Amino acid sequence: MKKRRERIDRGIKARSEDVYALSSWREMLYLAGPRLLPAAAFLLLPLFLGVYWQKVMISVAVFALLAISWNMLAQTGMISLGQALFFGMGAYVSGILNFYLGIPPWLTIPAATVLGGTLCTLILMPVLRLRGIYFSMVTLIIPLMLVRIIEATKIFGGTEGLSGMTPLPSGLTEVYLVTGVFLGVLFGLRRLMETDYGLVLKGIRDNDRSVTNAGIDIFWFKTQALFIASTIGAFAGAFMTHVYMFVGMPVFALDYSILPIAAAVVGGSGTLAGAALGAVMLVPLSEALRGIGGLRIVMYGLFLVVFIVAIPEGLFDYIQRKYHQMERWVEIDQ
Amino acid sequence: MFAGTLIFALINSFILILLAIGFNLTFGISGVANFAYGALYIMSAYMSWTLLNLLHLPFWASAAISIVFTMIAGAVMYRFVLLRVRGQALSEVIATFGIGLSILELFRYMGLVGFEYTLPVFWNESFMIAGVYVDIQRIAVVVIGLMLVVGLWLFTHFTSTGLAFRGIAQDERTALTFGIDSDRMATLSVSFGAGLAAIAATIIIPLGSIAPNEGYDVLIKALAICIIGGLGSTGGVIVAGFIIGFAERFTDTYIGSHWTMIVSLAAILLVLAIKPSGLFGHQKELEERI
Amino acid sequence: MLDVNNLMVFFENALALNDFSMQVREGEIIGVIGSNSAGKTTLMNALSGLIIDMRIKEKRKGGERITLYGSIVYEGLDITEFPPSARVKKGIVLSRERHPVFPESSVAENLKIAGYLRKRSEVREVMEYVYTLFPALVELRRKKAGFLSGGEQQMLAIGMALVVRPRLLLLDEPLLGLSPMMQKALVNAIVSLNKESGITVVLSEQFARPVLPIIDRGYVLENGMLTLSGTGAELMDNPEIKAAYFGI
Amino acid sequence: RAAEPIVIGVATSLGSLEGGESLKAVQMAVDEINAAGGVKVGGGTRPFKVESIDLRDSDPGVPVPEALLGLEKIILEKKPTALLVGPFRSEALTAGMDIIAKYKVPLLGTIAMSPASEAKIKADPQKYKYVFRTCLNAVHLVQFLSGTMAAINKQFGFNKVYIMTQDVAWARGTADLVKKLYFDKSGWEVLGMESYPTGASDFSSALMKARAQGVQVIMPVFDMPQSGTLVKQWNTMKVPAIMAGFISPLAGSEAWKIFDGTIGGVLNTTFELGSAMGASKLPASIDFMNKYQRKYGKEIQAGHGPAPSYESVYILKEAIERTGSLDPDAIVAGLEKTDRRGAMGRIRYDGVHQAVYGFDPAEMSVSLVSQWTDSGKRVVVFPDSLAENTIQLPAGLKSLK
Amino acid sequence: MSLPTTLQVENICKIFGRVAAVDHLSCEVRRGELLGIIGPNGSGKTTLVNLISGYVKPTSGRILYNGQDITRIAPHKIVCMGISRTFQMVRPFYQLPAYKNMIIPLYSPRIRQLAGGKYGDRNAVALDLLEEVGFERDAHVAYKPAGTLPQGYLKRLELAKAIALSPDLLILDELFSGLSLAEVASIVPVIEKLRLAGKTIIMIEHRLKELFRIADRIMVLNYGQKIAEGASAEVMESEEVKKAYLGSEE
Ligand SMILES: Nc1ncnc2c1ncn2[C@@H]1O[C@H](COP(=O)(O)OP(=O)(O)OP(=O)(O)O)[C@@H](O)[C@H]1O
Ligand SMILES: Nc1ncnc2c1ncn2[C@@H]1O[C@H](COP(=O)(O)OP(=O)(O)OP(=O)(O)O)[C@@H](O)[C@H]1O
Ligand SMILES: [Mg+2]
Ligand SMILES: [Mg+2]
Repeated sequence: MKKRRERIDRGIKARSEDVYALSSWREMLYLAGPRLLPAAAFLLLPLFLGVYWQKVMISVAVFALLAISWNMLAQTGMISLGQALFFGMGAYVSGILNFYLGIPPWLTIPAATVLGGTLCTLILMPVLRLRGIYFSMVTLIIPLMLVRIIEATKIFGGTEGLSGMTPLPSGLTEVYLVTGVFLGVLFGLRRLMETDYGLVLKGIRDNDRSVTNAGIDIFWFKTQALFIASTIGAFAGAFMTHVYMFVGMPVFALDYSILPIAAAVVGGSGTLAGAALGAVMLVPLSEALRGIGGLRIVMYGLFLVVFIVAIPEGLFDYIQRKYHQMERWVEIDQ
Repeated sequence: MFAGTLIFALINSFILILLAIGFNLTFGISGVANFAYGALYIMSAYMSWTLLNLLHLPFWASAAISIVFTMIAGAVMYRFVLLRVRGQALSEVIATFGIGLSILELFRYMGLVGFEYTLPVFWNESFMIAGVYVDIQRIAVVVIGLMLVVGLWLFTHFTSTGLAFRGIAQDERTALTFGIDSDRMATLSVSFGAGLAAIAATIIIPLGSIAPNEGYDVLIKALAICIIGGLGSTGGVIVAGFIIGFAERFTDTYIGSHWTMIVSLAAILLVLAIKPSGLFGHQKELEERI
Repeated sequence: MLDVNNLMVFFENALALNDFSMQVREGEIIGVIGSNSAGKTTLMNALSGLIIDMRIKEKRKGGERITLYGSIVYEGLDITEFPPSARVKKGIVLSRERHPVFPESSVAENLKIAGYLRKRSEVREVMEYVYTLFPALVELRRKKAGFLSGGEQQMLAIGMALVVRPRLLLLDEPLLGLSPMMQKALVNAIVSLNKESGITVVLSEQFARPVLPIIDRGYVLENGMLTLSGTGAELMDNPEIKAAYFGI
Repeated sequence: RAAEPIVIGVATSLGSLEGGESLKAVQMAVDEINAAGGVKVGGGTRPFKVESIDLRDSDPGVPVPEALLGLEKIILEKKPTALLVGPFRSEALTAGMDIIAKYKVPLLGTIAMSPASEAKIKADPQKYKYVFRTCLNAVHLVQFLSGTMAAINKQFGFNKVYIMTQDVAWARGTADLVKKLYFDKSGWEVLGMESYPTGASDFSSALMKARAQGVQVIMPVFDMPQSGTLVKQWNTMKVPAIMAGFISPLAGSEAWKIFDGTIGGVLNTTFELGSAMGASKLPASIDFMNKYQRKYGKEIQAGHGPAPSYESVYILKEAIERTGSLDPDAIVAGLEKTDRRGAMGRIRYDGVHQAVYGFDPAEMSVSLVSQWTDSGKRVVVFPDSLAENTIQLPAGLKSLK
Repeated sequence: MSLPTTLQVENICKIFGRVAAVDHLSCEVRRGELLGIIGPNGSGKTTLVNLISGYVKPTSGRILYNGQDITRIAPHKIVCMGISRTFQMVRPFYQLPAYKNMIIPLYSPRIRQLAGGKYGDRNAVALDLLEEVGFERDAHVAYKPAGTLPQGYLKRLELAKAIALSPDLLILDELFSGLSLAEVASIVPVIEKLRLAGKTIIMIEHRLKELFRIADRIMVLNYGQKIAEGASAEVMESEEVKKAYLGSEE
């Protein structure tokens, strides 16, 4: 008698038929646990953390936002290598509004979010027809180019940047504002991607010709996805401007492009939650490594490799699979 | 002035071509993402430097050893890292990028950043050509660059290994059905690419110095050239190298040095706007063909 | 020449091929016939070793698990776990379904890539043969394969398999998308390859009408199970087969 | 029971030459002070203790918030009494000033030298009073460069200059000021001004242009390692001009070997006496360099940073002892009263907390300009108070006098 | 000949490089008709379909749909005007389950317009349509990712997607290839039903027997040109067709 390991989905019923799903506490916990627990952790943690680790949490949330925004684009078939564009655009817009016009943060942040997102969308719209790595390349180049333009024309403070922006009222405001937005965006976008609208976006990644063949204008849908993603990135940038009271060329740095992708890959590039999880892992890791001094980035790079090689499918996917499936040995009759 | 700019533009183009050629072999032609490319370039240079200055080996010997070593490093990297995430393009990119990051930052940590880390020129002599002095090293860049490009073209079009490289990039599963061992081929391609990076480093580094930052630059330049040439095309690398090389030098002379990057980046955007799959590429049309 | 014993293939929990056994003797033309999702492609992949590669790739991605039981014995050697490249070296060559070609290479280059294991002179020889077999390809030599029409790609895909000079040629739905004239030409070519070059052929088809007359023996698959086997003539006489696959 | 140490935070780019050697210089001063008993405060003595963090900001790819997070980390976790050395890049310093102001930790900066930080202190002295700069700043550098150019003009009659700078605020600012305050007023012809993005590595265009216009002097202002390439190219392209300015890789004693002895005749600035080079006429600077070499077995190579970093520790000690308190405002008050004679000459701060530089070490801190001889030595040629020789005309050039 | 013309192709030409894939071709399709197009491999059949559906822009000539010139209209707009097609090389959404594949056409502006805002449960409609083309409802096939489905199912999925758009003109490119006889037999009723509903259909096929059984009219292409047109029997008589397409005997 030969045996074979079989995988079985746990609680199919609980997940597919929502009305009956909530019939028992156990099932409810099974469903809500993985969602509520991290959310609760995010909301409670700042109260227990020191000022410095609160800052780290801010970084986590910012990179998580960038990673989510990257992932949302990736799910639409646009692999961006230039999240820095979104981040930087938001940062500069809010910086300019605050520095030159003295507009307070609670206005500049929303304004920069929308305006920054719109600008990014307008900049990238002409290249939406590019595919795959060619699109990636353009997104990689545009932020680099903006840096050089600022450098050459010396606008908005040139290489020095602008500093002395109005800070947000307090450390806790900062943390709660950004984690709130992060959780909202994460769960909101997850919901969105589950709708039929989200399905169309996923369809574009899979096979854009077939989407066209379904009578849908892929250009318009891609533009929308781009707008959503760049708005999220722009918010992160606008927010950071006020946290560090500074905006300058480095907001277009490669770090803001690469780290979100690394987060998404480590966490699981197929899902928004995976991208967020990646940021939650990588940013504190990078901070914890500060302790070892100069070798920090070296270790960071190695950790990245180890994560990816050890769990190629991504951490979130792996956990999700283990959570929802069980395995058992079955006999096969011949 | 014009003639001088022309000469330096030519040299600059060949520097770019040399930088890109190895990356083009691994990524463009065989479709294996090796984003540690810049790091391997810098690593081979440090290796030569160490052999030369600490073990006092002759220049040629240390260059040869480091080229071979870099090739081995590439192969090892494939076996132990890339192989495990093969087929997932992004994981490949990030994993190799992580390796590159580690290597480059390790060098920085070791303090290998000064201008003292450089390689000797082959022959310290300059010639007057068209009113400017040009050194032999720069002429060597052009000659060797040209030779390597032609060699690469012949290799990928006429040798079975080269053809197999092209096969695994386009459809790995189909390649398998013809007895092409895709893992072996990919290992070779990473290794050859690394070797070309090392050769480029041996020739180009003497013009400047070995700086970890350069590693990131090399990667981006190589990627850009490979893409605007059109993935998979060797000829594309030459033309792309020329476009950027000339754009840079002519902007530098006639517009201003801090516009060089802007103009060359704009040139890339322009090329992609007109030819969405690069100069010699057909990806877009092929993908959209029904 | 080839012995397939109790082959079972699971895609995760789904059974794609159930307890399938088959014998192929040197010099035969074998037909594997079955309708949709019968498991023909799965069988072909198992024979050519592609399934081994798929198993590794799925595992890396954390996707579904592919499990393989039973054995495949080729000339006395158990090749069940051999990777595809090792099998090609032994002469087992598959032309996959749905005309897989290298889209960015020209037609001639496609053929050259396919000739990876062969000497250049041999490749050139077979290429000539392919061009006479499919004259339509001659004009298209320099065209990128991705731009060819469906049928042209199918011709190219078969030509590529021939370039490898197989001893055991596996053809997965070779007639797909070919015009009646080309279908006839191909069927004749298979016969002549078999007779003259002694190539053993296993081909799978759902649309059995053109191939039934030329096969020595046939296996009928249904939902992964072997339902019937026999010589070509026997199958043609079987009323059920006639109705389902021959269409009178 | 040992007294609780006073923590000094060194936050800078430890991977850069300037940052690394500055940290070592700080450590050296701390060791000296501790060996001598420590700092007298509150009736007892307490030792110094150095905590360091790598801001990585010398690497142009590192975003400023990343560097600032490091700055915040050391402030919040190590609770330093004062910060030394400070950010490398100007924009990291200017942005970091807001954090310094927020946490009220005195900073004695010794690397970043942009005029922007002074402007900021000037605009809001109460808020930004915690920031001091012990190293040279752009304005003072202008004096030294102008002086050198004047000497060249006087000796050889040269008056055609080509200016090449790194595209960073301090370097550009310096070049602009030299042009405005000296070249334009003294009848020089500025043939061209090029600024190169950090990381640029091909300077052929400018050199070609300079040569075509009959250049006599090339004035470079660069602090990136790649600027060594400029020297190499200047060499291979045989540009017939004297090179005088600041190129960081030329500062140290090892440059001769690095450039294979091809830099004879080049004039280079050492930003602070004692960093990379001392002057025999100010023995304190030579002492400092020798102590460093004895301790670390290697000569200082960075022309900017180590000496003021070393001095800053003593300045801090004196400030604490002056007021007897570790309160930041008290320390600031103490620092403002600084008047110290050390390796770089006499150190005093001006109204915007910038150490005052001048030509006379008895009165002010000094920089120096030295010339590489054809035998691989560096000879001080400027300012006159320290000069060991006059400027020599490099081989192949003809004086117009 | 009283039926109005749905589609009119006027002297259309498409040149790739130096070769004309479609060469001065004119034809028309009348409402409710089933036109079969046959021809040797590479004779330009698919290219003609691409021209009609707007994926390829012609070198010269024009195409009228219900009297309107659609030559330069974007493909997705053409779909919304009621022309839908299948692809010869199937193009499903590989990562989505089969039934989710159907949601995307159901989401199109055309369907939303036709439904007038209330389109109920798309999933249910999707499953119904899949069942219609032969996906057994309970066999879980419809819930599997399309990437794991065998060719036969993908072909049927392709058809279902096209039907989901409730087109007026349906173009099927080699739908039957890769399907067994039994499967073809199970699909034919679907096509018949569409015809009864008054849809116009163009079919490209190499499976002549099956095609002739349902087609009203056959057009034969060779080298991008029309070499014969008419009822099936009539067309098969033509010497030219025999030579170019059918081969020697039969
Ligand atoms: N990668 C895969 N993952 C999951 N199931 C698979 C996979 N490949 C094949 N199957 C399943 O195996 C069964 C047999 O598929 P196979 O492709 O062998 O059929 P086939 O006979 O070739 O059909 P067709 O004639 O339509 O191509 C099908 O039920 C299919 O769903
Ligand atoms: N995008 C393209 N670029 C270049 N050539 C093309 C392109 N599309 C089609 N062709 C060429 O045009 C010719 C007609 O192709 P088409 O696909 O229309 O043939 P077909 O009649 O559908 O053939 P089949 O029956 O094999 O599917 C072929 O020779 C093909 O190579
Ligand atoms: Mg099949
Ligand atoms: Mg076709």
